Amino acid sequence: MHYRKYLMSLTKNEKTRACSGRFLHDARFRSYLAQATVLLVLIAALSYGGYNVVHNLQKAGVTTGFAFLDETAGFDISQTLIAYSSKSTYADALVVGLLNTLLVSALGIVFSTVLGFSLAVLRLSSNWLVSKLATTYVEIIRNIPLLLQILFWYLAILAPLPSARKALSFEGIAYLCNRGLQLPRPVLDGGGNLVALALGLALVVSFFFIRWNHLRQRRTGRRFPAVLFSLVLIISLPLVALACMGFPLHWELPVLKGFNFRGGITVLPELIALLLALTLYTATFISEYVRSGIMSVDRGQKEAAEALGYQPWMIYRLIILPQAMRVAIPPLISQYLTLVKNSSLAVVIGYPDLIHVFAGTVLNQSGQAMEIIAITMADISLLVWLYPFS
Amino acid sequence: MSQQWIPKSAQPCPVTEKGPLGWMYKNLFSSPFNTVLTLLGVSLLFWLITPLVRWAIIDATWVGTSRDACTVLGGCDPGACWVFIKVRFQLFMYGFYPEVERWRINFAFVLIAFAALPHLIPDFFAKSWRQYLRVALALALIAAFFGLQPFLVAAPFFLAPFLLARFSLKERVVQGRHPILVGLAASILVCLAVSLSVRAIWGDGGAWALGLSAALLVYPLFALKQLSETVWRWNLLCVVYPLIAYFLFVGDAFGLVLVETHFWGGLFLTLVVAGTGMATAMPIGILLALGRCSKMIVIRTLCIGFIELVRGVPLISVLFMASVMFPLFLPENMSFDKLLRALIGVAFFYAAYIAEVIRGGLQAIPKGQYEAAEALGWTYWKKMSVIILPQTLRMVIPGLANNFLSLLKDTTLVAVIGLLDLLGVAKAALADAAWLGFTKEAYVFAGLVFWIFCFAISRYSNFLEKKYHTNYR
Amino acid sequence: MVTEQKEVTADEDFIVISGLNKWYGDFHVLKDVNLRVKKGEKLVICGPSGSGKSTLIRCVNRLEQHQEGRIIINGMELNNDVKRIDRIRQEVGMVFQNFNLFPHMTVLENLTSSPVWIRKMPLKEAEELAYHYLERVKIPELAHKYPMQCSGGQQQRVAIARCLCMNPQVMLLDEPTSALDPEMIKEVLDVITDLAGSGMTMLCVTHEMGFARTVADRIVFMDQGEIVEQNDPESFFSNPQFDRTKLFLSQIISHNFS
Amino acid sequence: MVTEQKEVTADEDFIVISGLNKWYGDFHVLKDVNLRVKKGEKLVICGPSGSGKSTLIRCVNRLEQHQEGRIIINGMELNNDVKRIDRIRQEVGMVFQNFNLFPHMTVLENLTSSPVWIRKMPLKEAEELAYHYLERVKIPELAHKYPMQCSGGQQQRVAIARCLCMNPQVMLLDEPTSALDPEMIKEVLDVITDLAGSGMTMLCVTHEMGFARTVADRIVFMDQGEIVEQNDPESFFSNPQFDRTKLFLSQIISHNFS
Amino acid sequence: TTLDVVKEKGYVNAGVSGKVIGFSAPDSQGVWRGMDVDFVRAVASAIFDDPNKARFTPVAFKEAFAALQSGEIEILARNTTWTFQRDTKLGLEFVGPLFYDGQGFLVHKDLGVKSALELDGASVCTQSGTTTELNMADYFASHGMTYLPVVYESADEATVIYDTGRCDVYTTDSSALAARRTILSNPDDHEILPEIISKEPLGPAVRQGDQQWSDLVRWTLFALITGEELGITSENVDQMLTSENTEVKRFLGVDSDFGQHIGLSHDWAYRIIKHVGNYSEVFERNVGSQTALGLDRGLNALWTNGGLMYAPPIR
Ligand SMILES: Nc1ncnc2c1ncn2[C@@H]1O[C@H](COP(=O)(O)OP(=O)(O)OP(=O)(O)O)[C@@H](O)[C@H]1O
Ligand SMILES: Nc1ncnc2c1ncn2[C@@H]1O[C@H](COP(=O)(O)OP(=O)(O)OP(=O)(O)O)[C@@H](O)[C@H]1O
Ligand SMILES: [Mg+2]
Ligand SMILES: [Mg+2]
Repeated sequence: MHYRKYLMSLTKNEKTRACSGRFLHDARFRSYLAQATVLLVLIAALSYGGYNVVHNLQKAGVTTGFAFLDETAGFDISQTLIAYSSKSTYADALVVGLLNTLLVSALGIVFSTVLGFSLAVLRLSSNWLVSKLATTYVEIIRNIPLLLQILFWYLAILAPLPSARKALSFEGIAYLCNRGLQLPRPVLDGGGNLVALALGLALVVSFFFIRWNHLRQRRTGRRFPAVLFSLVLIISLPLVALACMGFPLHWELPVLKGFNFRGGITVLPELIALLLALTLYTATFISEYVRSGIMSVDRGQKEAAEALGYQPWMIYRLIILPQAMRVAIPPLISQYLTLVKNSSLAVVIGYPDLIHVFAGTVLNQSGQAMEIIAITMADISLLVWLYPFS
Repeated sequence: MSQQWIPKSAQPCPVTEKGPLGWMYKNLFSSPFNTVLTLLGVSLLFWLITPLVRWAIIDATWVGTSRDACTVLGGCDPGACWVFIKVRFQLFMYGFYPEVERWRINFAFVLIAFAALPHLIPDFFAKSWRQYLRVALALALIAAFFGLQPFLVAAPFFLAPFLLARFSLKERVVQGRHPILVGLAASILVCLAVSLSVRAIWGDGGAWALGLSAALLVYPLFALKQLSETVWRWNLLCVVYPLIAYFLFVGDAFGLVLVETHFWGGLFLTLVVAGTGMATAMPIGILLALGRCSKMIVIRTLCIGFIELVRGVPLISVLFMASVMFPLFLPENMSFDKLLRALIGVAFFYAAYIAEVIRGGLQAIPKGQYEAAEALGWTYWKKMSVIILPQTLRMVIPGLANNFLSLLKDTTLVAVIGLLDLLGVAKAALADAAWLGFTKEAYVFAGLVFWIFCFAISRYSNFLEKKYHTNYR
Repeated sequence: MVTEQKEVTADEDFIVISGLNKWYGDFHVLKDVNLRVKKGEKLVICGPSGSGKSTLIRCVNRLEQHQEGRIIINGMELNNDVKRIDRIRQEVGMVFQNFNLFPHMTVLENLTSSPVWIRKMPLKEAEELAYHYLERVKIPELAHKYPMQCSGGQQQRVAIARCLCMNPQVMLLDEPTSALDPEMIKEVLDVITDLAGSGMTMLCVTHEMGFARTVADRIVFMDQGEIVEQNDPESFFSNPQFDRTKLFLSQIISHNFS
Repeated sequence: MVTEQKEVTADEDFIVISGLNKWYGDFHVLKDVNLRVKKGEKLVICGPSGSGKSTLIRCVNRLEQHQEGRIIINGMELNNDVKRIDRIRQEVGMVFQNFNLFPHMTVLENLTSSPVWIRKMPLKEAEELAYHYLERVKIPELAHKYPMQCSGGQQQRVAIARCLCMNPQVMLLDEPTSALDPEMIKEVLDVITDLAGSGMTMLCVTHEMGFARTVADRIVFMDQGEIVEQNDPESFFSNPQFDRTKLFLSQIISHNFS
Repeated sequence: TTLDVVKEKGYVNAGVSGKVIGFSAPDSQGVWRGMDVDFVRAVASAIFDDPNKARFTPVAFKEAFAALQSGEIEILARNTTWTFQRDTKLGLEFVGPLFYDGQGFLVHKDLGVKSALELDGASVCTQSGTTTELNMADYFASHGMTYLPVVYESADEATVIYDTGRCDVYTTDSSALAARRTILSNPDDHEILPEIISKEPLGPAVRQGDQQWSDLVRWTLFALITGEELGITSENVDQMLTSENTEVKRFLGVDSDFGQHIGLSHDWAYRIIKHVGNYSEVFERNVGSQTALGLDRGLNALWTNGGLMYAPPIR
């Protein structure tokens, strides 16, 4: 018996292959041959190209390097998630751009996924109007260059907003104007650790709570609005912690000083427009991928689920979508990657993303085209590869 | 005592839809929620469309030839200034293509439009009189608008399938064991013979190209098993047409003036890039997808590597590489056209995306389909091309459409290689000192043109989807 | 259970089908079908291939929409009211001719997911139930395999078990024994007759005349979309009324004893 | 036909299976199977569900790779030689338990595509052939429907016709009558025995003992991946050698006459 | 050498920005217009005696160096600011300033700002140009002011969005400010501040390492200026051939052959003036007071008129 298992673990058909006389027709030999050929051709092409590159670069006398990253940038950026000023280095500018891209693309992916999946389901809805509305939406948005849509939303958002001096005031706490949404910023005077601790605790608790709820649902069939509960928890626990310390917290309110608001947090209109355009646009693509996935699921599956008495949403959630994903996942991932890359269109409306800041301004300043393009491409690939794994 | 059983005769199906009112009730107002939705939708449309119509049509300026037509008239409530578009309409369409040569572009597009129709809607043209009508119409149009010489080119092009079909082969010409090799050898010989003799008689211009076309016509004679009208039509469309189009666009042969790609632009360029991109990315994408699902580890790894690499970089960087970095990879003094490099870049870039779409579809084909085909004795390539891929492609039509639409819109990025497509021309127009300040018009126009083409593609994909969907599910 | 909203009080008739007509495009599949099934009755539908048997029972489950006629189940008419269809479907189980198992779930999940999600049964209980039925159909060891890894007969048994796990009031069985060997048919038969004893109503399409004879309270013979004849098994086999039925039966007899 | 390159001369044995072992993961499906089939012989394989019948005939077609043992068909051993596998497959037709029709082709295209693409038969001829077989299985009117629009039994008949259109030397049938009504079984039986007369070798998995009895030259009984007993039908039914076989047969008898 | 390559190709290929008013943009007939464009035409005239043997390829600044290096273009004429780093670090060689510019500010009148020094805390719109962002940062930092930069890709978007009130200030090269102002929805609500905050000598550049070619391009620029100094225009250049002025004679190559030192014929300067005109003509044609930009000569006047335009003697 052990011998059998051993044999079994060997690659298949070790024995029978030995009997084969004709080499050329052997499946494995053939595949080795084909693969070896391809590999050889590839290596040859690469080394030829490589040789040429070296040769050409030598001739042109070009030398390259990344030392410029430590030089002072000398320009400012409108949205910085880390501390940055015109005295920071190019490397800092790179990080700022990277974080901005990360922010907009992460939000975009989340929103467009939700919207895209809903659109796909709506388009397949039996309600004529709903499905036609969804179709119309897809047909309009999908077919106009994203660049123009970004511009459109940017202008559409800016147009009705008042200027800074006439900003819409929300009780003097928050303001809305064409400089963006001005929000108060919480500043802790002390006890930050405790609040952070409370927040962390709330997060952990809600994580386990949601899992527990899931298990319980499987166990007892009963469900509990766990997400809502954890939201409440996450908000209230830090508040309680603060209350215990007698609110050692003050809000830095945005105030109009001179031309603009100072203090507080500013949500740039560029960010909003870019996010809006990216989300609306990408959602149409996602919805089409998901729709083709849904339609590829054998009709019998839906029938079986219906016959068992599943509700429509359960049919989608439990039966159809899991199977549709086989078809949809590869192109969906491509689409997320495209979203990240598309966020570079931010340049037209002045949102300081990676491409804008680094492959734009920094390149203009330093002129190190090759290095900068290389770094940018590497960064984008990195970003793009982070998403599927997270 | 058994009774005779007589089956009832079949009745026709009752008609359930009763008039437009019934339809509206059923589809728009069947429930309060639906009614609210309908009303909301209608008012939304109204709210969106009215100002647009006012700006674009009612208040717009249509006549005039200079900037003053718009500024003088539009005192306080300016509508769109379509004069701006009108005076540079040609530029938007053809870019910097020399004016006297523009008929070549029109001619090529008329050719492709009429030649591709039967492939796009085969059901409609299944009846042969419609085929004849199509050809007659095309030739009449060409004779009327382009004159004799183009007509002389178009006539054989359109008539060839009919004529050649008469001599179509039922059997292979050469009954050898390696039809493909024999076919290749024969075509090379023919190519050499034709081009050398043309060179001897008329001189250099277009000799090699004529030889090439002759070879391409000869090849199927040897390689294909049967030749029918369809085979000829595909051959003309995929082999002969590109050649014709190439000579029309580029020239430098048959008495046509050379127009370098440097002068291409506008919608013309957009369509050329998008068209060749789609036509080439699709087969490469299919191969990549098959490679990615292959059992051979090296090929699979290579395909995965390529696809992931391409998906990780922006198209603009690919074009940048293709246009400025690529020469570094070639030996000195060797270079080829920048547009061609960009086209190759676009094709491979989108091939990777299309490969992913197709891979998704391949994953959903039940194992039983492969097994059934194998059990019937189908070999790998036949199995893939006749059984598996048709099912896959039908399944992923929306995804393919997605990619084609992206590709069409991404042609804008050829700006990287210094060419101005439709949007590029529109942007450049904004810097014309004589016509400052018509940003909206330029963008709206470009957006509209893009939208029309994209919409056509997306409707067509919908049509295909329905056509193949209702058939079996 | 579905008790409110009785529209038509049809004595004890649990399923009432009257004047049912159905077309696929121009093809008239079901012609004026009238059928009444009492609660707890076991009905076997037989007939030549393509005669519309599957279509008929699919209509009962609203998997196909009929164009004319009425179908009333437990006093509720099948119409476009989605809520009602949902409720009816929970009580009407179905075993498909080609099984339609969920390929992305293991056998056990196939069996438990519906009780858990729809009947809100605790998972433990559902699993116990599932194992119970798996044992009844003799495949407890397959619980953690995927459907695609099971043989044809095994899949069919999973499909039957899946349906039973929902403990429906009516079962629609579309050739539930086609992939089973005679031994297994007997097992399944036992399971089903057990349930039959517990008052479950059953509509069963089958080609197994032996099976039909054992199970049925009544046999319905269909051809070309019509009900030709219906009778209790004894009379049906020994004394068919129509020549069509006779012809059909003669083939079985000659075939079985050849 | 496949005549050259005979490696093993096995008298008239058309298919020789010796010492065949196959595992799915850790699961030992086929245990030391030995089987010889003569040219023109009709072999019926029966046995309880899950006993490895399908797997066995799928191995003959190289749809599954075996891990140990040899399979020799018409003197050619099944191994990794792709060309040879292709040639063998062209001569070995198969009807699947779940049909596996090509959903994107009409019934007619399902039938003609293989002769046209593989056998290089002119389309006209292939269509004539297809219609011939469609008439034999009584569904000429379905030629232009798609498989999904056919009833279960109709699909099964299409599958059989598709296999016949390739005019193979060996046919592997995996429960070819599971979805058919008794009438139709007879028709199909006729078609198959017709072919049988013309010297076609047949391996048929079936649960229809009547069918088995009529068709078979020899019956092979499998259980748990092993061949328990093989015998000619008369002796098999009247005088089984093993307890296991007896038990199995007793179920049929009791079931058929219940 | 580059000149040989150009002669063999039969045209000069220049990288232009492609969308800067008055410097390079195609007009409604698809003909390129602008100062940069005319300069390239001057080079083509000098070499081929035909201004139409010039080609224009729009390039972004980031591609410019690579394009020059790979031989894609021979001249970079995209009103690039001549700075130390660019000249020394990037393998570019600037041949001289074709246009002296400086960065200025455009503001909404209702802000009541009269000087750039009052702009503390303002939002500033600009396009990612050649050096605009840096100048802005320097200016605000050196005056101890803060600001919020909003940087767009192109001037058109920047203008349109400045118009919506997104920014208090719009800054760019002052040559363009006036023209930009005219296309705002209400030009009178805006004003240009007096400050010019930077030096922007805009000029063509060539690849480093080919002395003959850079000489040729540089002296083409000087020829334009010299033409104006000598009062030679495209109209009177033929009469000037018979002029007695030795300087004119030398310039037009009547009795000298300076062209040979840069690989050209003796009448290279004549060709330039004949086909393109002198600097003043180029200026007036593209950005002068009769055009939409409506600039006066200012710094770009001849040194004799108080400007900076000064050409070394041709002798
Ligand atoms: N979707 C469809 N479109 C068109 N015709 C269909 C469709 N489904 C079934 N049919 C036709 O309707 C008829 C009845 O089909 P049905 O599946 O009800 O037969 P059945 O009695 O179950 O036969 P079997 O015993 O073979 O399963 C058949 O002739 C079939 O071809
Ligand atoms: N892909 C697979 N992976 C793992 N186990 C499998 C797989 N396919 C089949 N099996 C197992 O192998 C055994 C034999 O399967 P097979 O399909 O040959 O049975 P069978 O004799 O045809 O039964 P039936 O009459 O029910 O069709 C079964 O127990 C099945 O569970
Ligand atoms: Mg059926
Ligand atoms: Mg089986």
